[in-house]
Amino acid sequence: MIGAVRERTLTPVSEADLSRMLRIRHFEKALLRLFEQGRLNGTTHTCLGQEHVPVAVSALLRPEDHVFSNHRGHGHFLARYDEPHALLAEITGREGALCNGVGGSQHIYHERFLSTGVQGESLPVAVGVALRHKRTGDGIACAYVGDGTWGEGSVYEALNMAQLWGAPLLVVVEHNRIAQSTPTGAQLAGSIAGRCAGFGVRHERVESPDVNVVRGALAPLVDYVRREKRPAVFEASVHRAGPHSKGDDTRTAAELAEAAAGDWYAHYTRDFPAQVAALEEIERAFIDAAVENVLARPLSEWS
Amino acid sequence: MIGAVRERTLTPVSEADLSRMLRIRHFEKALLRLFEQGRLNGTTHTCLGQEHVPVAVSALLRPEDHVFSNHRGHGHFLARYDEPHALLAEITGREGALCNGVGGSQHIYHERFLSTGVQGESLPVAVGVALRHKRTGDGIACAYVGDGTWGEGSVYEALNMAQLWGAPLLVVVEHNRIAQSTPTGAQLAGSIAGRCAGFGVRHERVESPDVNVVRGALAPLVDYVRREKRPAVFEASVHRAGPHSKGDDTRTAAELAEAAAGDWYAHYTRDFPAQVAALEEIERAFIDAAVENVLARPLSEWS
Amino acid sequence: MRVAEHLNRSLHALMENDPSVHLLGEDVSDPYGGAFKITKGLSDRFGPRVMSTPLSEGGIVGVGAGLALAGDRAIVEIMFGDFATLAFDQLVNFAAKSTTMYGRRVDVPLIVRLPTGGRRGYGPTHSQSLQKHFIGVPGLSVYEMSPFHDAGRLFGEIFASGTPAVFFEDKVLYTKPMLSGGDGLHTFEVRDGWAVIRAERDTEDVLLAPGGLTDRAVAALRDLLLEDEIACTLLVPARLHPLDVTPVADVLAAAKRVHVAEDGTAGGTWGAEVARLLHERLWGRLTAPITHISAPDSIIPTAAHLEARCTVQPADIRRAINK
Amino acid sequence: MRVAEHLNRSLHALMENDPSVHLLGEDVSDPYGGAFKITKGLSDRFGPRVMSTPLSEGGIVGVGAGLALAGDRAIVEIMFGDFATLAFDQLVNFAAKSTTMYGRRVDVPLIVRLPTGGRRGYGPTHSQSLQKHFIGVPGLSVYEMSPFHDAGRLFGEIFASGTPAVFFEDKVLYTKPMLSGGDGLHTFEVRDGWAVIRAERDTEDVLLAPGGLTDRAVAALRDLLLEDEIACTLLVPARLHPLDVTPVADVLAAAKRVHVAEDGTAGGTWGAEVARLLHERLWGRLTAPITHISAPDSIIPTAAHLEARCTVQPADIRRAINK
Ligand SMILES: Cc1ncc(C[n+]2csc(CCOP(=O)(O)OP(=O)(O)O)c2C)c(N)n1
Ligand SMILES: Cc1ncc(C[n+]2csc(CCOP(=O)(O)OP(=O)(O)O)c2C)c(N)n1
Ligand SMILES: [Mg+2]
Ligand SMILES: [Mg+2]
Repeated sequence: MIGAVRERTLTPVSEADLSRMLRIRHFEKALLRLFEQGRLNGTTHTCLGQEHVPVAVSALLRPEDHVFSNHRGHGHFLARYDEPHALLAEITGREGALCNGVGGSQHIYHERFLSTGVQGESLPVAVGVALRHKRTGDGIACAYVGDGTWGEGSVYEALNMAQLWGAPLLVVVEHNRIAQSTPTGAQLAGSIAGRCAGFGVRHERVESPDVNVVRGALAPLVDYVRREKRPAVFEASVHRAGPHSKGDDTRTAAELAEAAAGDWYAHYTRDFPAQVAALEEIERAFIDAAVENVLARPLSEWS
Repeated sequence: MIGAVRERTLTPVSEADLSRMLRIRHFEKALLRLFEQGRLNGTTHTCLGQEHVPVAVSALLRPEDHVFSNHRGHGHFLARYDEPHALLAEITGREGALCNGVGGSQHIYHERFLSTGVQGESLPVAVGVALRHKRTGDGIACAYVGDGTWGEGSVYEALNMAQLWGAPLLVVVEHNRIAQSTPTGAQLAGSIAGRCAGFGVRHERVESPDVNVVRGALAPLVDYVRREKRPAVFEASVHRAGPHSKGDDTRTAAELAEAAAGDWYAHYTRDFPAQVAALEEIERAFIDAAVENVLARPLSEWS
Repeated sequence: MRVAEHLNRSLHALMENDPSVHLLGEDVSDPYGGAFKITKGLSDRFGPRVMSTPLSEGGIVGVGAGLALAGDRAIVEIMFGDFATLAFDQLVNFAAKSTTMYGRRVDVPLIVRLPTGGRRGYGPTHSQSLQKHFIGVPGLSVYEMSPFHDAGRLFGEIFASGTPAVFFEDKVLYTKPMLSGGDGLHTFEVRDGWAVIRAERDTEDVLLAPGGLTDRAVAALRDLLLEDEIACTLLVPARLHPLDVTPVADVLAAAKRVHVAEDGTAGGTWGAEVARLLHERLWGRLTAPITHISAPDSIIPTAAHLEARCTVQPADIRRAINK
Repeated sequence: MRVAEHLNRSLHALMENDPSVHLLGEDVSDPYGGAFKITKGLSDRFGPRVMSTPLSEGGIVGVGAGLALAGDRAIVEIMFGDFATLAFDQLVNFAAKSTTMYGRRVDVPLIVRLPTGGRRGYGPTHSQSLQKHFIGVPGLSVYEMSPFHDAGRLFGEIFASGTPAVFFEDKVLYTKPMLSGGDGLHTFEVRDGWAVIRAERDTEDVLLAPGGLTDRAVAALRDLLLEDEIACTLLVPARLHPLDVTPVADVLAAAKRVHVAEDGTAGGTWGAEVARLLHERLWGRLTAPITHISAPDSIIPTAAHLEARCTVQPADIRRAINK
């Protein structure tokens, strides 16, 4: 599919979007580096390869909307709130942390963003939040989940209630073809599209590394959720370009190559090498400085 | 739809089937009567209006198959095991009870029949049992559930695993349009057929009070489950002709009339009045005698 | 007034006075009004603020937590407390944790009502008293309905605390009258979340028991007094956990023998936690280790004659105290 | 040998010797071999008897129970013990109850393995020690891995009992060596499901603690002996519930002060249940109420400096015993 000479396949990207995608990427890469250096404690799940999805999503959300995030949530957060210092402080337990270092990577509550580490648990909660939005205005609840999370029964209890009660709930599925080490084919029978149909819930799927294409496909769905006050599921096909958490990647070389090839970053560096290079320089430096800044801070306090 | 003069719509019924349907019916009616008379303790859920489904199902099962039943399980049991005395002894806590009176109406384990009162809980268990059958022979697991039980997440966890792993699991849905007091439209978004499709699970639906039609629709499905070692869902559209448990029916007169009209019993008495009358006499007397016999027994013992 | 009616009226008043209160559960809408009729009249009166739900115990507790997080107040009825097991994750890992795990206080005004207990012949999966399994979850309170306590006040107290709570309601208690004043033999005094039931001051025997045991505990007290000439004070806390015994410190200070009764099965009981608190507090003053009265370590059978053996009876309480 | 390796070898031997044993859990297959690598090599060796599952904690425990009911033996790994909350219904209302609620004994040879505990910076939903919530379920045993006990023997004992069990495995313990003999200061003796760790016979201080606390309990014992001149015997039971103290009756008979340590949070603890048993048994012989050492009543924060405050440290144990 990819020849030696190749047409540009991506649409032109705005500087804001590309910067943010690169900022998230370098944030994540910095984390993996810190882990390798033994300077970080606990665990983390980076969103390498998936950064464009939350960047596409966030532009369509309003400040009053609630976002529910999961274990792989740094991109979800940074795409919505440009506060990498605060997030890094949270992950490293430093002053200025979003949640005083208590929640860490997986448990963040900041303004209208909430994440937790138990897969599927947040969907019924998001239904409840969406029901309040329905009553009080035009807000919506947006919940990110992975493909593997569709194994959890709570997902279906939530879809059923959301559809029955007309909850303005947008579920964003980052379908990265794998759950930890288990390929989707081994953990998900049928399809996400089919499951949504079974509950009468509108579903769209997009398969593109292009942030504009993803956003373009999502926009009418967000509109539908907001105006019709109905749930919808948006499935973005993506590639997990990094390990599940840190260094626990047991995929074969071929699988890794496929994931690397599908990474939006590979596409953008090929189609817009100069733009990527210029912005990447800035973002790398910015994140490096943020790391230095945050790691020099005193430990967070919590009472 | 039902005129004054009306063609026969049912196929001829075997004496064995009709007897069993009537035996179950009179068993259930006897229970409600005993409750009214204050001679029964606790609660019960009768299968009035749904008797033909387990009678249709049971003829297709083999002794080695496992049946998982639910709260509304007397018909499931009696269609498979012609032991009304033992069941009644269980429900009334008398000598000769299936489970010494410990389990009661909702918790029965007898040979390869197991029921429990927590909706949806038995489906994953049935998957486990089916997986053993798959390994050891041609047995299958057959699990009865109601339409309302499709609200429980466990149903989807089970469907997913059953399909992924090729478990010979037959799910029989007695779709009686209601869950306790809640009409299906208020508790189930989309459809059961659609949900099964979403998991890649084969599904058939039958809408008939005719035991032969129900059995005929099910037979190829049982064959599929047994031979292909795959799960399947069989949905029988039925009418709950009685209350949810005892006297807790808040349906409107029109709804009750609709349920009564859909009852297989109404159809069979209309199409085969003489046959029904003759057999009914026998079954009523048989059950009456069983009631007298069992209620005269000493209380069950359990250590 | 029967406890069921009192609960029903309390819910009516709560929803009337606070439009942010929402109630959800299986079959809670009119005309059915819930399996135990506690929610009768609410949906007719408050419309969409009362929602009959699908069979999804985990899901509806999650929805309740979501409403609570977003600024509402939520009451979730789980038809039988036995099925709270299906919502254990939402309660333990979401609702309770959210109050503190984000590094600051987050209010989750959520009450999960749990009709509970045996003695009605409903069988092993519909008769349990699972209170003990909810004790000691950081950020979760455990309450139990009693005939002495105004349910509306308790609901108000829980919502005001911002801490989610499970609220156990004994199913037989529903059919009993609310109690106040006394019964001729004993006086009933309510103070700061406790009811004190006694025939005289400063008894050497003190019995602690949750509200669901009131009928049997008072019957035992009567027999003890009239037949065995033992005066025993009964203490009934509305909140089982965290347990604050300071309001009844005077009663406990006089005790020589303390007994704890509960409907749960033996092993890992609420009483063990009460004893942990009280052995420390009363060390050197008690003449015997704290007595534990509970159901045996057994499932609860269906048949009445078997069930009676596996549920706490007045005679069990009397015998334990009399020993 | 490290505990992780010992567990892994025990599973290999178990599956080798008993073809009815099946193992399932998320990501348990090779080459991944489970989040904590305890199941490495099993799927390569035993093929379809080892199954990587979807994310369905409730479901897979149900499948395990189904296999067990039908004649197999099943081991289910839940990736983090915190998620056992999602299987609470299957454990409490199905697997445990099925052993007795049908009026006769029904075997359910099922082991649910639960990697557990904090001190690894995984945060509030991945660090809990939920043992206490599983204590006192009729028909359910609670075990905890220790460096003294042969896991294979315990698995065999559970299967032979026919009673389903939750098997807690401290995640930090995985990285520690199996222990036997002694450490120069203390001797390690294993008898009938207990380990007895002591420097001398008949100590007045006795500490009970589950296996996951071994590292910290032994460190505390050392400091107590060397710095504070207090000899304390440590008792580590493999089965936390039901707890049978007869094999260590001699050690307890000598005690004047008993302490119980555990990783769970304060309130409704396993220790409260142990104290209930022991206060009765040792009444009049103890000079102080039984001491309880546990994590505080708090979620477990992520940042190391905060987490340390909310997990039990050797100094906490030493301080409590020294008081
Ligand atoms: C209830 C629950 N079960 C298991 C886990 C452990 N776990 C964390 S992420 C993960 C895989 C999730 O896969 P997916 O939903 O596809 O998200 P991805 O990691 O691919 O982004 C697992 C098993 C968890 N956090 N919560
Ligand atoms: C987990 C669980 N939730 C709630 C109940 C209480 N309950 C018993 S039957 C029932 C309705 C079930 O509806 P459906 O599945 O349609 O079966 P039907 O009663 O119509 O046969 C309810 C809510 C239960 N037994 N288990
Ligand atoms: Mg994935
Ligand atoms: Mg129904």
